[in-house]
Amino acid sequence: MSPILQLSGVSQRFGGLTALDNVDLAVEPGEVVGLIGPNGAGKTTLVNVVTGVYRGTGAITFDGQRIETLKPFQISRLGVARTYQVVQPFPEMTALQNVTAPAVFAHQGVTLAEAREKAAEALDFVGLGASADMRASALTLAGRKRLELAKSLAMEPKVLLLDEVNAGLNPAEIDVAVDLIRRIAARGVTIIIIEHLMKVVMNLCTRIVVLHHGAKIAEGTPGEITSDPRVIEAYLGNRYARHAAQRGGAGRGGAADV
Amino acid sequence: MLYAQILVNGLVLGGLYACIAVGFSLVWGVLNVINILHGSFVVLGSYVAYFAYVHLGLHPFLSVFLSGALLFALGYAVQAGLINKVIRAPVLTTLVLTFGLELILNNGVLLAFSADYRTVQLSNPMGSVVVGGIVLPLERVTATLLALALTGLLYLMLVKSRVGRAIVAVRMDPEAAALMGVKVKKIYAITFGVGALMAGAAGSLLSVVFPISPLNSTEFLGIAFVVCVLGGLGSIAGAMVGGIALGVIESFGALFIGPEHGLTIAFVLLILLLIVRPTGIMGRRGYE
Amino acid sequence: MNRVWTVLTVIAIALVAAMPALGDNYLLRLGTMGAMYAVLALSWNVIGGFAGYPSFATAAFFGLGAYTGGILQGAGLPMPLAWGAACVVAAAFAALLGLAILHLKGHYFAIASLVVGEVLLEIATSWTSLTGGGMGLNLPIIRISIDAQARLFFWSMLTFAVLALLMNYLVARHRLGFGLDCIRQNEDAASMVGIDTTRYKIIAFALSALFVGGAGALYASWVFYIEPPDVFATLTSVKPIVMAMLGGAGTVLGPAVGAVIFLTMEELVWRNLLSIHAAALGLLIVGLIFFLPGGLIGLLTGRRRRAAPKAKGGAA
Amino acid sequence: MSDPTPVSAPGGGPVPSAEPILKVAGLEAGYGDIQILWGVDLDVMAGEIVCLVGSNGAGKTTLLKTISGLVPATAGSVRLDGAELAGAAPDAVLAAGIAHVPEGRRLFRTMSVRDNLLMGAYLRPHDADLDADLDRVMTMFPRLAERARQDAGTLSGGEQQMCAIGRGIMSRPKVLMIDELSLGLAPRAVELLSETLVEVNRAGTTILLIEQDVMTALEISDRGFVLDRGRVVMSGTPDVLAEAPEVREAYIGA
Amino acid sequence: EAETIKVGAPLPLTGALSPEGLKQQRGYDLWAKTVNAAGGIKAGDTTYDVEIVYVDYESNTPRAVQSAERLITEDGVNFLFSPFGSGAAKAASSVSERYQIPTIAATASSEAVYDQGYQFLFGTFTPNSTLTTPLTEIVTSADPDIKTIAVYARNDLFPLAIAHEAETSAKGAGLEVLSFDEYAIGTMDHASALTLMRQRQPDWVFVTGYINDLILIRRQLADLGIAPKVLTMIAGPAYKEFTEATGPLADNVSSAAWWHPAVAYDGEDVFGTTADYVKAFQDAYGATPDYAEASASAAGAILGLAIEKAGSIEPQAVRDALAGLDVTTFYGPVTFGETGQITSLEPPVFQIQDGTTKVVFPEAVKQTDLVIGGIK
Ligand SMILES: Nc1ncnc2c1ncn2[C@@H]1O[C@H](COP(=O)(O)OP(=O)(O)OP(=O)(O)O)[C@@H](O)[C@H]1O
Ligand SMILES: Nc1ncnc2c1ncn2[C@@H]1O[C@H](COP(=O)(O)OP(=O)(O)OP(=O)(O)O)[C@@H](O)[C@H]1O
Ligand SMILES: [Mg+2]
Ligand SMILES: [Mg+2]
Repeated sequence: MSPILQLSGVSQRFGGLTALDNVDLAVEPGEVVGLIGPNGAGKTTLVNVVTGVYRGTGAITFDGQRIETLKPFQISRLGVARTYQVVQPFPEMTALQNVTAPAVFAHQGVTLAEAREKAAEALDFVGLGASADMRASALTLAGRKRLELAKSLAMEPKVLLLDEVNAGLNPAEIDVAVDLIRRIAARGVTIIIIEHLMKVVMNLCTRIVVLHHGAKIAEGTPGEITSDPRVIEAYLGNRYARHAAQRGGAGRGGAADV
Repeated sequence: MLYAQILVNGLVLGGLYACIAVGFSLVWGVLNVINILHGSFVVLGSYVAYFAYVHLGLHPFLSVFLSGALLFALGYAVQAGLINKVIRAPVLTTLVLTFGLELILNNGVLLAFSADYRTVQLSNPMGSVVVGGIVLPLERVTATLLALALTGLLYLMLVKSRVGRAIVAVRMDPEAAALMGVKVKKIYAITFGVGALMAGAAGSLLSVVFPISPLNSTEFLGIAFVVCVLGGLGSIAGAMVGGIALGVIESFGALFIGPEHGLTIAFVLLILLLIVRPTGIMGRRGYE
Repeated sequence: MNRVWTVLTVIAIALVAAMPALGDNYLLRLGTMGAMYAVLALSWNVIGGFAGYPSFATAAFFGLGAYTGGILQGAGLPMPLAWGAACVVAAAFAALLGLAILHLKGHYFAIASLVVGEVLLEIATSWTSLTGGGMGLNLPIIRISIDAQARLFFWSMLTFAVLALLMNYLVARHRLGFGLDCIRQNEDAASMVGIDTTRYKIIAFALSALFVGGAGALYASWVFYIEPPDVFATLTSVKPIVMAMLGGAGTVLGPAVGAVIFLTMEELVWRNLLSIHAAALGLLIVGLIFFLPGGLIGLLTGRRRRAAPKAKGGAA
Repeated sequence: MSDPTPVSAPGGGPVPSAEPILKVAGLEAGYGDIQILWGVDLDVMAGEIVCLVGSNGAGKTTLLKTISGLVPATAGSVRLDGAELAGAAPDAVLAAGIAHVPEGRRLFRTMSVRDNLLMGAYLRPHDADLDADLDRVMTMFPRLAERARQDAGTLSGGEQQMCAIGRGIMSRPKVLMIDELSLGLAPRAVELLSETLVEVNRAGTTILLIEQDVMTALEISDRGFVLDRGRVVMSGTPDVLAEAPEVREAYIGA
Repeated sequence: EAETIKVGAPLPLTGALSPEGLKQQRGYDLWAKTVNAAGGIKAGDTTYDVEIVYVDYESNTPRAVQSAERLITEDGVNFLFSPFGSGAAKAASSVSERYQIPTIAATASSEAVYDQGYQFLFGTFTPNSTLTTPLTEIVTSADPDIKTIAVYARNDLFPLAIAHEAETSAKGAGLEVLSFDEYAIGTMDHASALTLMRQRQPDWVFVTGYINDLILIRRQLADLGIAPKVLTMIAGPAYKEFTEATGPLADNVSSAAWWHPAVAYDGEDVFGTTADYVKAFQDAYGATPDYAEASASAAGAILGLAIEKAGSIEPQAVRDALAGLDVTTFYGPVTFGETGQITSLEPPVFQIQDGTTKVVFPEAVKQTDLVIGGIK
């Protein structure tokens, strides 16, 4: 099977800083790929380059089509959706209206009424059904992250890029969220997930890519990644490694599982 | 030689422009208030200088302090008493508010001083000197140097002093600044006061150059607008660069295309600049 | 709420329809003026109220329309065609201009749009062969009775106002309006949910110019004589914003209501106070900002009320 | 609602004194018509590290904001060393000795790291102490010393968090409140940060923190409070809380 | 029992033109006061008091047009004084023409205002060329060495028109026009344009603009050390503010205007002689009237004469009386040409000498000769 999303030699510079350094990445349809790395490694930048917010160098192919020169709205209409690490709601709209927007604009020929229905569904799906009429600015941080997720779902994407969508949840809430994402993946959506919560990454991802200083330093299964000394040194830290070792592998592990 | 003279003309004019604009830029950048009153503040500064000269014999270069102080008080009061009440409203609301206030203030100034042009007729003007074939009109040059010095002082104040840091902090994140112990509304009022102070000081300096009338306020406001955008909003350095750029562009525009188009050239360049560099010459730093 | 609106609208329509019968020509002139203000405010609302782009280009469109209409009429084009042409020219100009400056955000857009008017003013002043320059431009005088003229211009301007209102209504009801709403609140996110923000903004900008251009041309025919500083006056850009804010920016009826309020206030203070009317108008505006922060429409509909409280914490 | 579970004896760490330094009683607050806090009672002893856990939307952030005066209290009291602070403005609360490191760090992005730290000391006169404190923070977070001249906005997430906490310390608070200690931080960065925090506490600052990663939180805390729908529903030592089935189920999960 | 005539006067009391508006108001007020004190205007068997209804049109031409219509339809004025300047007067004349209200323009000189074929519009300013032609003659005859001229004009209806006339007159007199530059309204700096002018070294510098422009330009000329043999400025030096603001720099600046207090006419109108008028004005306002103020008063005086002649206040009768008027006023002899513009006036040329203005033309009222040189 050919990859649904492929980056080859993608770089992005800000002034003197190289935020992405010649990154290659191929994601197969239906995969759930984890993207981790220290703060400032370039993860969010990668999402921004893929979705057309930044115009980097290198080639990006989606579903057989080159997309690196397209505009964000064009890319999103092709079926690439993302959530923002720094949440980007339409602050004065209700949660429902917020989700209606992608539902109506991501596809041609959807009426507002149909979109509203789809939006309500998406809100229910992420567990925000009860807050549908709240203004987005009044939601808690975690609530706004759910909202981001609902918005991206309403676009019925083929590829979903989740940037720290679970940050701010406690471990119990994470369990629910992990289940939710699994259900999204089960619908056949390809997912790239960025998260510092190992519990999420380890539980969901079949493959993990590690970025450091904008470059890919490791790639592999959760087990391979947690035992990679470079990854431990740069990202996980010794305490995590210790805990992981104690538990005998990282298949289900997480920093929280002391 | 001609070009050198034109350049000097532009620099001299640009310094005055910078001084007119810097307070406006500060208020816009920090408070996100487009202060339509600014032009009238400059005019008031000129009137202070005029009366100080006529009645107290105070040279306008000295009455800078007086007009600065009086305008600071006025600005502080306007912000603390009125604008602070709606400071959280969208920028268009405060725009409409200052528009309304400007109608009142300008009408008041018109009634108080009438529209007749007044001038500070110095008893011993400095005249001009010729340096290497270039004419330097001394009053203008001095006014420009003082304007630049004042702007520099303001910059130092913002960068070095505690209040200055507070102003910058409030601009970036008022809530976080409040958590640092900053009295945000007071800082707003001080900032607006400082903006008015700079306008008043500019007014004093300009009184040796331009005839004084309430009718000038729109001209000054327009200049402040353009300079801000040329240089980038909310930054002192930006206002300085923008002012000088405008002065020089206008001077050379007048030379190459004709005096009636000097300002048009500046405007067209402004639009072009905005298109290629939307955040002004000095960029976004300091403004978010 | 709907009933209130229906009643108000019926009353308004009745009053407007009765104007030519009730009033003299001066009242009709005021009515024409009010309709013109409504066109300006409603048009601004599309770009400024819905999309949140603080446009100061109204004067540019108005002046452009006035000169287009004036020149074409001078060249012998019948009046209504000249008005129509002015609409098209203004909208096309706005679309082109939009391509250049709509990527600017907030304040920067505001200035750029303001400066456009200044540039057009300069061009109109210098291009003497076409515009008559600083000497102004005379329009052909219409040889019909004073009363007939007053009625003609009143009904024509009112038609433009109704069209502008209709435009607002349609925009608000359709995806365009929703998309503009998204753009206003968060443009990056709007782009990310699939909105072609550039196209939407350009459409909105062109719409905001369409009837302003027409109103400018109609105005030129109405006053017979135009000169650059009058039709490109900066105040023409500022007043519609004030009106829209007074009535309620971003609502459909608000700007129209605001235009009427503004005209009434302006006329009242102007009529009764000789040398302090500007200050009195200023006082009224300041008062309205403090006592009606959401505009008049906001007051009537409670649009600014906070979202309904969430059922929470009551489980004790 | 039931009273909080009685506090059991503190287990290890610096010994807290008997009188609470921060006493919150019956605190109510909200946004506009929406009430969020419904009578919060909470004590923090001098020298303690106390953590506040609770589900998303429980009102933790609102509680800290109410204590620091960003959100006005509608009822109840906040006492620091016996002095009433409810209703005071943020600057007065800080002057009294409570510093708040807000959710999302809220650094002054285009100010240098050093100036950000100096902003923390805004209410203090510029004296020799100030330089000493600056040194102290820089030693505590050597990374900040390296980056002293850099704009805070260009720091990485972890460095920003250090800077925010350093800024809180610079005000020499009696009580330091930190919202979402580890949000968005890489595991290794969390590890370094919690070590530093314990040091700060040893040096005499009482700490009240919100942390979603309950196990990390309990690991460094002397005591914990559980907030649910605007009320404190449980409190106790880390051991007690970690073992409580309600806590396991609601906040730690499988 | 006196009846009242209402005369509408839209004035720019606020906005850019407000200094001019206030001047005109003084002129009109003085006329109304004088007429009423003298017992009013007698038309046939009725005597009328005069009431002037002012409206501020905010220096905005459309507002001026609106004001005219309001004054006619709402306030029911019998006659109208035009708004300030040629542009607004022209725009408002379309209204008064439609309503057939006799209208006198006190400050409109452009011929374009009057050649619209209107019947009800009259003006007290002669065409602009009547200012520049005698000026050119005097200058060239006073010093035949004056060969070149530079014109610098405000790009605005009146100043530009005057400048064009100056250019035409100069060319007619065989002068070389070195440059004809315009500056934009609201220009705050003339240094570059003047620097260029300095390079060209003109013998005669001819500048037009409003008083604030002229003060600024006069100072910048001095700053840059530009001292032509002749410096003419229109229309600032006629106002005392100009002399006050420029002090010694005002000396030897020449100018022309439609009227000057030094002229001497024995008028049939309510003011009597020119000297009487000047005195009445000084008593009322403590200042010497300038041409704008005098023209406003003259507009009233002329209207009064026409009404008396018509013997009624019926618009058509008064209009006809105006058209056929042939009288002398304190302002000068008054007859209107075909278009309604005054034709009988010979505008004076004057020069500031030692701080006071001296008339140098026409011969009849000449006080001294034009001084060449002496520009600082
Ligand atoms: N617009 C920008 N201008 C300049 N530098 C930028 C910009 N955006 C990101 N950077 C820098 O690029 C680097 C990578 O940033 P990015 O946001 O991709 O990191 P990240 O891996 O997502 O980190 P985190 O885990 O903290 O979210 C950082 O050093 C950041 O400061
Ligand atoms: N500005 C606001 N206006 C209205 N409601 C708000 C506002 N801010 C927060 N809320 C509501 O207050 C409640 C408590 O929010 P708060 O931020 O205190 O929760 P939290 O416990 O900190 O949650 P989290 O763990 O997600 O940060 C939530 O229901 C939220 O929707
Ligand atoms: Mg990131
Ligand atoms: Mg929170």
